[in-house]
Amino acid sequence: MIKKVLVANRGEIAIRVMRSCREMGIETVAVFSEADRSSMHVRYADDAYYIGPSPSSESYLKMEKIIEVAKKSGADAIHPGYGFLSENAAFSARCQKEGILFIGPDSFAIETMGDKITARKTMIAAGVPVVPGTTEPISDLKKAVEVIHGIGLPVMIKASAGGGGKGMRLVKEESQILDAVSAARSEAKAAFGDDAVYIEKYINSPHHIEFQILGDKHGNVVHLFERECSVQRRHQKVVEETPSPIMTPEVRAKMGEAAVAAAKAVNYHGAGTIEFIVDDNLNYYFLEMNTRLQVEHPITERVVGVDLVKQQINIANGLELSFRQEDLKQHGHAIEVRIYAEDPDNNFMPSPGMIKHITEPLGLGVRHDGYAYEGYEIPMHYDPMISKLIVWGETRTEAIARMKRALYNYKITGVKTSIPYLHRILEVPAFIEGRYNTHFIEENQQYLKPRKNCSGRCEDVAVIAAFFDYINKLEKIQPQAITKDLGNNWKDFGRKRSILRL
Amino acid sequence: MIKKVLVANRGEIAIRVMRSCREMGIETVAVFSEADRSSMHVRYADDAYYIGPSPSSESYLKMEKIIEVAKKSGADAIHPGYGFLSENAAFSARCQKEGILFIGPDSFAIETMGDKITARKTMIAAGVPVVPGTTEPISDLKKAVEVIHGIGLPVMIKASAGGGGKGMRLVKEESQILDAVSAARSEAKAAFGDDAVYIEKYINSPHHIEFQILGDKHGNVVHLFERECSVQRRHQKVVEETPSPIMTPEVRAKMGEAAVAAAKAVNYHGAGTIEFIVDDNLNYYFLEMNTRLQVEHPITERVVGVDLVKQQINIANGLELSFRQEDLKQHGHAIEVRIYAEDPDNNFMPSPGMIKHITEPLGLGVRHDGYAYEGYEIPMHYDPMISKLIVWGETRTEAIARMKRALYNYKITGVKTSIPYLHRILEVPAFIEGRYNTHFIEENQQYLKPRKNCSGRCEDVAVIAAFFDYINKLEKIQPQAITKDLGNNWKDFGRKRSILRL
Amino acid sequence: MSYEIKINDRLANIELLSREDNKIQVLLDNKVYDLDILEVEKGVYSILLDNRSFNVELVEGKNAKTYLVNTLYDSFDVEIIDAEAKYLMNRRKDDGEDEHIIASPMPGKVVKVLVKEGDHVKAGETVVVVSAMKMESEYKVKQDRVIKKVLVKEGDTVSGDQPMVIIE
Amino acid sequence: MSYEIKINDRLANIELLSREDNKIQVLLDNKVYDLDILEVEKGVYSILLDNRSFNVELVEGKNAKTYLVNTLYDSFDVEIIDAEAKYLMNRRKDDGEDEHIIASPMPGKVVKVLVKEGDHVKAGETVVVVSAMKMESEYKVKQDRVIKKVLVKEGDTVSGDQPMVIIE
Repeated sequence: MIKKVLVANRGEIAIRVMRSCREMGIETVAVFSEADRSSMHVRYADDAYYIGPSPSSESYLKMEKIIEVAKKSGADAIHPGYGFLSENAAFSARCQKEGILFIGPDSFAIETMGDKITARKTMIAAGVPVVPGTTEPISDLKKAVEVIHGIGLPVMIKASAGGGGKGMRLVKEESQILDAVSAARSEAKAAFGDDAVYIEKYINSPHHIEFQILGDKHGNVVHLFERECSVQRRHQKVVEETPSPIMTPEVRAKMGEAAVAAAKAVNYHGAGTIEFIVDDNLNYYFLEMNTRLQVEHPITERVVGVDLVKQQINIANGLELSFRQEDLKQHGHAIEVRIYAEDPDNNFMPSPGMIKHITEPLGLGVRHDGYAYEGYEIPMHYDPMISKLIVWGETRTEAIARMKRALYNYKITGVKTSIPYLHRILEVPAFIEGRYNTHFIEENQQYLKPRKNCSGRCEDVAVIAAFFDYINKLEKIQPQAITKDLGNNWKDFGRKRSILRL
Repeated sequence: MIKKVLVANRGEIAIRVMRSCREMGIETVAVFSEADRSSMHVRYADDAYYIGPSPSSESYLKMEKIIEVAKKSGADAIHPGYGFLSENAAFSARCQKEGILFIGPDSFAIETMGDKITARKTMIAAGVPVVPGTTEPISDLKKAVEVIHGIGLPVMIKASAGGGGKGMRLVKEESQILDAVSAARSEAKAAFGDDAVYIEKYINSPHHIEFQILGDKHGNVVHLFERECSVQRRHQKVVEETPSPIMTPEVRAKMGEAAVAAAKAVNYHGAGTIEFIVDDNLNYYFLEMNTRLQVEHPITERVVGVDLVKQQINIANGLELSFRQEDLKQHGHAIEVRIYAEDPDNNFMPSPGMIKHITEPLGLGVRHDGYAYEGYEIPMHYDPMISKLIVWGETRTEAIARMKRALYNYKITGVKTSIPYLHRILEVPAFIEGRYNTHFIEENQQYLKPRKNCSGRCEDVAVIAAFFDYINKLEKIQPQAITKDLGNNWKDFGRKRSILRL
Repeated sequence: MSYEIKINDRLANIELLSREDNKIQVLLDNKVYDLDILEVEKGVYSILLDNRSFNVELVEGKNAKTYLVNTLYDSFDVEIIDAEAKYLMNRRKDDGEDEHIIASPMPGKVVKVLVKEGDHVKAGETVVVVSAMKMESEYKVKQDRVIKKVLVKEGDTVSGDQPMVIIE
Repeated sequence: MSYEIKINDRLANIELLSREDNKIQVLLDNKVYDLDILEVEKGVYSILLDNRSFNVELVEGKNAKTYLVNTLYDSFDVEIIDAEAKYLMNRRKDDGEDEHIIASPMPGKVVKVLVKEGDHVKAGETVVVVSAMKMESEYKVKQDRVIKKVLVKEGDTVSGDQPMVIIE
């Protein structure tokens, strides 16, 4: 059984893993780069080892160094978290070779699922639906029309040699087929000198829905239901929830079975996620598998009532899953938002810097997974995520209200954060009604712009607070300051200036 | 419908109530005493009104003033929290008279349950078991023996006029009955000039188990299962959990029915708690009813998945309960500990003062209800409770491990707290095994004494840290300080001293 | 005496009329306010105004006279305009030197420097690329310019508001 | 130079041997320690010693030389003994005045004063009752004593360590 775990990660996920280790009586080893000496994971762990300069390529991605620390510290297992080495097949294999348990799948599963084409073929073989389309280029008009009829409208025609939108045509109606294929081919010919095209089912309003799975080393695999992750900005998830507002029990059961089949196809053991693209009619297609813990795993933990990190450790230990599919149920509704150090009102510019003051939201139904503390300097070298806020409610409506309440008293000063932006998302009608897909952010720009919530009086209060703080500062330096006229006394002013700048 | 709630309380419960109000879109009004201007509830509320000097008799207990503020602020309802005016029948009646909704039961229910003898009679009439015993004094030996046989052994014989243990006899065996009654009577006669005695069932190893109930204004009452509150110090609950480790489904169902019957007997509406005394054989007897929210209500919220404050508000609004008894289930296990500002290693001496630094425990399964913040001065006028830590786990074992993990990284400096003591409770074998009753603290003193966990090296680290901080302070004042010999340079030393004391 | 305070684009005039413990009276643009104001945490004020409760967080800016002020949902840039600030504002207007500097608004690492001293660059051309938190930001010139001085090189770490390139 | 440090009942001798950024070497009672020590929050140190991670919180006591030091589960009273402290310690031993003062170890409100100047009190008798946080604490004399001076009256608010009664 595992007695000591090296966590090959940083930030909130390193701490989240260490918390479960502590509950299991397992010792933890932190590794840290130059920028992370003061990071919370170093403070939280039992042991801490320096592994290199700040860029992750010289520290958190250095397999050699991490294996060395594992051996030196006596760690018998490595948890990779997410990102960094978590989906690195070579690292999984290397750990196995060195006799260190890798808390995650074996290199075969990582490799198979890591390559899009191999994964697609494996899924087709396992009977898991994939987005319908051609796998070989088509140069013949008649063949193309046949294929389109086979897939069914709408379809997207793409130049085989293509890129940059050239030779791409969306076909929605029967009558457009011939013209579209011809136009795409001639455009492709002109642009790339090759008129071969691919044809793929076009998903009109795509939803990103993923299934959490757990598999042990004895061939048992269960799913822990879905997560709805369609609120995305630049392919980055911003808000996740479970259950999905568009899911039905029947489709859930079928998708869950598909997810289990997908995992079984690669003899998967550990925690993993099957991502699907889903259309408005709840047709679902395999997108990819993430062979690791996801950022958004806590919403599943909350609604299903299972600690996924503990399950990962139990699985690595060779234990059988302690529950069967029929033991698992969803209770209530959970939502997660990701708090980033960025300026949502200035093109989401990253905002590294020092946390001056932090008030964390607490109370009923609120989980907060973070790693920042007052006085902590968020380094510029890594992901700008500061923390995740997860709420639970009896119903989706209650969960949204609770999230708004939690954001209301979550205060971070010193760096700009996405908190106001997240608040605006929660007030978009399409979100409230649960009618949204991956175009959500794009389609709701008018609701997501910065607003002035503060009335004239509230602005006055801001002025008065700054004024009061300023005169108090003067007072401290020079008790009579506020009664003096600074403007006409330059000598005095010069002296004060130098003191204020201390 | 309620639009604005005045919360006639302070501390964590005021904030907890305001959080639910915020989720419901209801505005909140805080009231505060002189000592509480900087208290978090004042900062959290939409409105805040000063109501008087620090002693609660001159502020939080002043009905007149609170009613006046409710009217001035336009609040249409008052939530009393727990303590203060929460079980004051006159206040409930007064609110009704003034046309302000009292979020709690009517004065009849408070009054009936507030008087022990009336409550006992009402319960007997409603068929709720009470501790068997005589209600009238007995002066006749034969009658006494009859009564004892009726109640069944063991019994406690108490002098009717008694007090201070005089005339008290515990009878455990049949053969002792005659002697014990005679002895008690003659002792009572000698001490008080009256040989009449009461006879009461003696509960050998009493468990304190209470049931949460909710009743609406339409006569519907449900229970939300039990809370085990036997870990008590000087009749103060210290640790609470649900489900109770000694409960069976059958007894739970029967006790739940009794709790509902108790509430119905006084036409109860609102949230309330029926406290039972339970023996090792799971015989249970009505002890009293608390006609308000309890400190330990969050463990029920977590395991049953219901926001009790929202239910209170809905009930006050005249809504019917949205669930029936059969809709309610217990999921997993929850434990609450109360963090007090007190010194457990020095006879639990209260420790008011300023919070210098606070690190709150976060993550999976942890709820934290508090009101303190860095720089906050805990006033000496009120209850020393700083916060409540509530954890949930799939199993009792996981919940205990999680609570230990949460306490491990819950740090408060500036005041002494009960955190180390709570940690020790969680490691007592009887607690771990779930075999405990209200004698728990008393019987496990040997496990609860302060221990030294820090090895020699850890003590050395403490020395080095203090040393390092000190030389850094010197350094700041006088860059060459650490290289100088202070001991022989008195002039220099005097200067430094005066600066250090700045 | 009264102070001028700049909040976003508004210039407000404010004067302290009286003060007793945490109760103050101020005159703000001809309106009289009576407030109960208390610093509850470092830089965090609890303000009661007509029994409404406000929480205001202040983060000091570049110097003691500039603040970022956070209210419930809004952030304001606030500057106390005293004689010194006025003097600097006037000077800035005169020589307009600020416009000639390309500075990094955030801390980061210089990934690419695409120009050298004396280069002629066209409007919209990128001169420096800075990376922070896995995101790269490009700094461009708005008009045709000549590069006067390059103050950073590739691999340099820059802090917020640090000048990187001076243009003519 | 080396310092003497009192931790609970132990008197330790400590000297800084070298220091480079947050790496220090100290000599503590003839043991050499190499540590990585960093103040991560005000008064909170992160210490790495042989790759073990320690978090130590310091709360300054009555003066800059006394600390309450919290490690994982333990609290220590630590005092830096320099020349001044030694001098005071010696003086204290000489006149022993501290033992003649009954002080309140916590802030609170004086509920009852049961003695007046000149009273003769018996061992175990209560002289003052202080209330804080709904709990009353009684302050008693350990031996037969004469009350020299009463410094508080009923209703007074006292701070921690404030002398209340002086006895002979």
